Amino acid sequence: MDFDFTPDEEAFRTEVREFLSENLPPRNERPGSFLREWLEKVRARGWVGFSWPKAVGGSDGDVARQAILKEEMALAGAPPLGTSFMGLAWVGPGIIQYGTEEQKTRFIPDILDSKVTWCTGYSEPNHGSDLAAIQTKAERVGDHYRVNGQKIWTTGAPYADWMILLTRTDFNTEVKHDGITCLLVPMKTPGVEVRPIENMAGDRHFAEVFFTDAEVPIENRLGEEGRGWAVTISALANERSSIGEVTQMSGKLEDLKQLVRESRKQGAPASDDPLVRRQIAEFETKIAAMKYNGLRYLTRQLRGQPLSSETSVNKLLRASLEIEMDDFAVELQGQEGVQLQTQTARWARSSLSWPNVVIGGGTPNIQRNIIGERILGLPKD
Amino acid sequence: MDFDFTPDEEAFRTEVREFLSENLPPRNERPGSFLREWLEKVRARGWVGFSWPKAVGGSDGDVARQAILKEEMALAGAPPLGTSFMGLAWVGPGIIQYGTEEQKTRFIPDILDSKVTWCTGYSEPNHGSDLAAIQTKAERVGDHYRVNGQKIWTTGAPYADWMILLTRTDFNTEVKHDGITCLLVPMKTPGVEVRPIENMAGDRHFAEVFFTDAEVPIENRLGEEGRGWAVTISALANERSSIGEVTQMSGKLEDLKQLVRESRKQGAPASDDPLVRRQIAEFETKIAAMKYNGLRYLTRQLRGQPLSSETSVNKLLRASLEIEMDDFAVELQGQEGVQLQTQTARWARSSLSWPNVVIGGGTPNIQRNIIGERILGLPKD
Amino acid sequence: MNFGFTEEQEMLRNQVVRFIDDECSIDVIRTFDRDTNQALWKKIAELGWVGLTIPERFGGSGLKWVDLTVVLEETGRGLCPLPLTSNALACASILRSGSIAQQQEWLPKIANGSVIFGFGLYDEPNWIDKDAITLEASDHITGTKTFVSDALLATHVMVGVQTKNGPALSIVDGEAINSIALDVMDRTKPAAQVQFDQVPATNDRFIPLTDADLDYVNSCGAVAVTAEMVGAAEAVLALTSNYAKERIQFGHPIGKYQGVKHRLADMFVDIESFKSLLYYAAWCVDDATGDLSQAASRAKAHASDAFAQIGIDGVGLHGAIGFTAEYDVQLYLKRAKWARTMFGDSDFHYNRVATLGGL
Amino acid sequence: MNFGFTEEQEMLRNQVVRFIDDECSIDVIRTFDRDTNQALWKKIAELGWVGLTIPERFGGSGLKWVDLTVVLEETGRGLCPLPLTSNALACASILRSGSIAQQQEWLPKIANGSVIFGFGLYDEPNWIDKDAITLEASDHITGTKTFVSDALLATHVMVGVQTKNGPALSIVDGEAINSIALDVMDRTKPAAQVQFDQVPATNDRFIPLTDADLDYVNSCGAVAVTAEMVGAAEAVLALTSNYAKERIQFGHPIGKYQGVKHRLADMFVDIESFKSLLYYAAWCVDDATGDLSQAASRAKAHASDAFAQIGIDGVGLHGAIGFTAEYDVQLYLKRAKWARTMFGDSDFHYNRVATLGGL
Repeated sequence: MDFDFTPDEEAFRTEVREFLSENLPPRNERPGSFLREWLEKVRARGWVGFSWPKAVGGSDGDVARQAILKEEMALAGAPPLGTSFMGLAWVGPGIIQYGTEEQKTRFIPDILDSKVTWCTGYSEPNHGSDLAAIQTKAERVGDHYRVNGQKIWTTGAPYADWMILLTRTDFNTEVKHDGITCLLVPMKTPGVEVRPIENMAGDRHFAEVFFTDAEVPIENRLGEEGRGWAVTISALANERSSIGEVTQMSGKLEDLKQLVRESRKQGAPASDDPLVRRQIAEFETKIAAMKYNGLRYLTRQLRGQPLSSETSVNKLLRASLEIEMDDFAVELQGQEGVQLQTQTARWARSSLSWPNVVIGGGTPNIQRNIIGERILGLPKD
Repeated sequence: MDFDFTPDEEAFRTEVREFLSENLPPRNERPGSFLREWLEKVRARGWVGFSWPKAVGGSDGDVARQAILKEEMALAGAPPLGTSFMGLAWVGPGIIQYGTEEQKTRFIPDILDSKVTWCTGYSEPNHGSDLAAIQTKAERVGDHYRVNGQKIWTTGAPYADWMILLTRTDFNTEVKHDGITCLLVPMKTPGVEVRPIENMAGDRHFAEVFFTDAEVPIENRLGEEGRGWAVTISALANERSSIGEVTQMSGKLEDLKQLVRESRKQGAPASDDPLVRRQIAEFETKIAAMKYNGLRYLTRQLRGQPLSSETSVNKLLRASLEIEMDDFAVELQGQEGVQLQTQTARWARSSLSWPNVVIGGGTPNIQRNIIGERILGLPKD
Repeated sequence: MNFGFTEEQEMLRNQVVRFIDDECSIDVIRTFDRDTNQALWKKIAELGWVGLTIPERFGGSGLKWVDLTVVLEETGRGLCPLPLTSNALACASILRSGSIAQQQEWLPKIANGSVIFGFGLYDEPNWIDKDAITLEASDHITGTKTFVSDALLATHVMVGVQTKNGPALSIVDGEAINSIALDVMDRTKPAAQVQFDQVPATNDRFIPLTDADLDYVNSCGAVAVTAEMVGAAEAVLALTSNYAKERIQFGHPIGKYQGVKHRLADMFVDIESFKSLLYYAAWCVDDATGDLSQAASRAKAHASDAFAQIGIDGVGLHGAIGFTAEYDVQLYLKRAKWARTMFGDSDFHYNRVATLGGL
Repeated sequence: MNFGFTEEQEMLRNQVVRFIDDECSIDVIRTFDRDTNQALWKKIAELGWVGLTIPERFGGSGLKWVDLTVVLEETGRGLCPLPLTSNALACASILRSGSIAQQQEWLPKIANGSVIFGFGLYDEPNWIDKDAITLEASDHITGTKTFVSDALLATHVMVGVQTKNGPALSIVDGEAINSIALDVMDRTKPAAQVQFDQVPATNDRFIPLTDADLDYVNSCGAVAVTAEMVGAAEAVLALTSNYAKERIQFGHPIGKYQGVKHRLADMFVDIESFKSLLYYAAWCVDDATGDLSQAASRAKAHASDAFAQIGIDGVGLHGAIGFTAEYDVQLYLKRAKWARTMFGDSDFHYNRVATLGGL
């Protein structure tokens, strides 16, 4: 057991750190052109789509270097490596795995160059967690599919260029996983209408998307007709180590400790209060658990051993931390905690935003089913 | 809203208190003959089977006086009013409701006079919570039933005189609730074998009971053949206000506070520790909630309104308190807490006995199903 | 022994429910403002709810806090923004600690709705204590009160001050002060920062507070907020149970799954519990003041944490729809965050329960 | 980056599993006594597990605490009563704080199994601190050590004492003391009260403890106990998951119901978590001593409470059978209660995590 990276890997870490110290000015010293330049620079380094094959413009980066890159970026509080989170997280990998050569050429460079952003048309009004039950219909008409139906909770739809869309091309299959087809749809397609939804924090990041006789060329189908479920599964599974998230949570914990140091509770420093101390220590411990869980799972990947559904462990830990840390910070501040324009209002705002993370990635109850059924082997519901 | 009892009711309370001050010496001053005399005295007062009809030897005591009697007895830490807990709790009421006149004459006086003790043959090896699925077979042969099968977790079986036994007389009914027949069985019947089971605390209060061609006379059937489920349901429902239990829990909490006052934690008085204080206050609050829940439900009964399954609320509260209070006491005492022969070993012993209460009365998950389905109207499993 | 409501109280409850349905539905409260408040306030003053706990000799209904609890449960269930709690506390303070002259001056005006109070006690955001009242008052008041509930809806404010004789509540005209709306998460509980600039203060505007008085008014505040929490928590449970019956996932209503069903059952257990604790505390306000501190602390402590979790799980069990702005359940989550620390969080109240319980 | 076990470590694990199955099954441990211990101890000494962390120059295997963790996980899984933890702590103390002469005298004897240590540090039952060591020692020791683990299985005890130079560990022959078995709930963790009556104590029998030394040995104790907890908790999860697959209620295996399934999933999450925390802490013992206190406290704090609940729920989910004496799952509940406070409960360790984290 050791926690050392190889000299080559450490050299890579040094490279990343040096790049960051040269190219990432403090938040309040960044010029207006910063983000565009940042994206160009990290692209030039080959760090966008770092794990993708060189053939499509990636860097064939190995698992250890991926982890190092993620960790250093998160530690430095760096902006994302591209403008399309979903494009990099699963649309790109999906196209690389299932796309035609033509599709790879057409879509991958734009994702890497941050020229387009993608959204994900999975959820429908009546089928939140149950993806396989989708009803949005795609009929083949000549050289295109005619799409009718509705998606909902489509994050980023109000400002996306493209959507990866799950449709049903066959309603008569025995198994509902069959008959699903995956399409890549320009958001400007006639018949595609986006209606933003406001969430409880007042943000409008997600939307309903309506399809009315929207025509999508056949060459925009990803994978075979009726085999879209495989594409989806591989996309959902395309999550790697949670090392970046852990670093983020650690940063948040440091901020929370700072809040504690600056707060008073019942007329005394909050940091002296044993109940406050215990709560912070529990957060610290859970985050450490996420970190070392992540390193154990990373080690398995490095050894080429397959991961089962263990990533659900860190998802559950993160879900509870996301809810509890904000909630604690709001409560600690008493009447000040419930205000949205104070110096520390980030906690109040963030306490209204946890469902993005907690529900978006599969509800905690779904994660518990996954662990119970796939890891512990308990009977299905 | 008021918490006053009527002058008549208060007079009854005074009567009970005076009786207790005259007839209940401190625990260490009670002569060997005390229990027998106690049972005779409370019987003479009409307090045994207090709520039962006068016709069978009870006192027709109303709900308010029942509550007062229970509360005062619990407050004084008095011994039970009879030697057969189950006889008084549900066998007697079951016989009163479903028994023949002959059965009433035969069984009720002995219960009231503490001449016999009863046990309850419900659970079977393969059907813990699912009572209706019982398999113990009773075949009618001439003027008796021939019983074959096995019961388990039969509390009190090692020292009981009689058993109220659930059998199946019909294996071909559409609904499994049908075909169940209730028999009253002398434990000395040939073919009835009791094998005590030791629990984790080292006690042998419950047992397996085997039936091999045991013959039970037809006149010992309670209720009609195939209608035993109704008897069971009414017996299980025969629980009244939880006021006695609350008083018991309050007494236990006072003992726990005393333990806290006498304990040290990390070199300082445990009572100064905010985490200890919080825990004790949570217990106190939950017990108070049980008390006021109980009084609300009692009020409904006084008003003649039917109770739904609200008693499950206090059962869940009690289950968690039973587990948590002992567990807390054991933890508080550190290395002393896990010993069984110290001055305060009652906490360690009791921390191994909670399943009697927590599992015996229907597991917490069963209680949650009851609340979810019967009160909130959620779909059945 | 009668730990339940009377027929009259049930009639009052029905009256409030009808009023909420007809006049103050969720649509109304989403755009609630000072004008809406004043129009509705007039109506409820006529219905007698404003002066519910004011003796008849001062123009009120002469009822008790148990009756007020009925009203607050239902207004809480509807997230009604009317400043009933602030005014109930103003009444309670004047009745307990005010002079006869103050009672004669203010209570009739509260009862008839011509005076509406905003209310703000402490100056530190998370401290329940007389030392947490720091705004100083002599023959005038200058300074800032950082968190005054309902100040912008009201004609007057009643605020905690330190006088040379110790803590007191001061009654100040709305016109003499500068109230700046706070951007609060729960818009149905508006609050303001109130600035005092050489506001003249005569003796008759001060209500002195002994330690026991302050304890009483804080306990009354805890009772009032808990009453609102009972109604609001029941609303979350009802919304979520109904959703669980209708929402189909993987071929079944989600309420069939124990992961949902058992959480809802636990919500029921929690609500039953803090409801019972509340009813006893409300009864103590008028009929067993010696037990009030402990009873109020038990109720508020339990409700603070339980309702906070009910708000979160109510949203969570709805899935994505639960946290859209247009869906109502998220409004209750915001209410839970507001209510959690008002008049003391669970740490404060549980510690008090321990102390009063002899530790 | 290699946060996993080596092939050699996996071979060691398999060897321990086989030994437990063959020589020290649950049937054996239910009647474990001093004779059984001495017979088995000889065998494991030959297998090299007793001297695992002892350098080769003293006759040991020269391995690390990460290797010891592998052994303790598996002995914990089997609730094996062999006094491995007590002896590992004796080794750790001698190696860190003993003189060369002491190392030369004792370590070879431990490694070859001829000396077996019982171990007892503190005299107050719930206090982790140098001041909790109160037994006084000068040129002799007189008094009582209230809780010494494994004293009755051992040839010697190592106990915390106060000398005129401060706290120390004293090595005492078993024949010089009077050990009275304590009636402990978890009989697989035997302990004794040890009486010292004018027991002569020469300087070479004292190992002085600085604050850092005591912190180190207590952290090692926390690591060892947590390693045992990982194995034991996994055993509960396995027992209960298997039962949930087989036990039919209302027509289905109970593991189909989310009330059971989700609780088991949460157990898995907890165990994965304190297991990962443990592995890092075990690594720190040899390779990052500066991080040890914090890492050990995180692991022990998390495990203490999580395993306590796992023990309770493991029994509870089995229903009535779970708390019969003949069924094994209840043995783990008793182990959980023993382990919960050994070398510090969660309150102690979480508070230390807060302190070391800068609060």
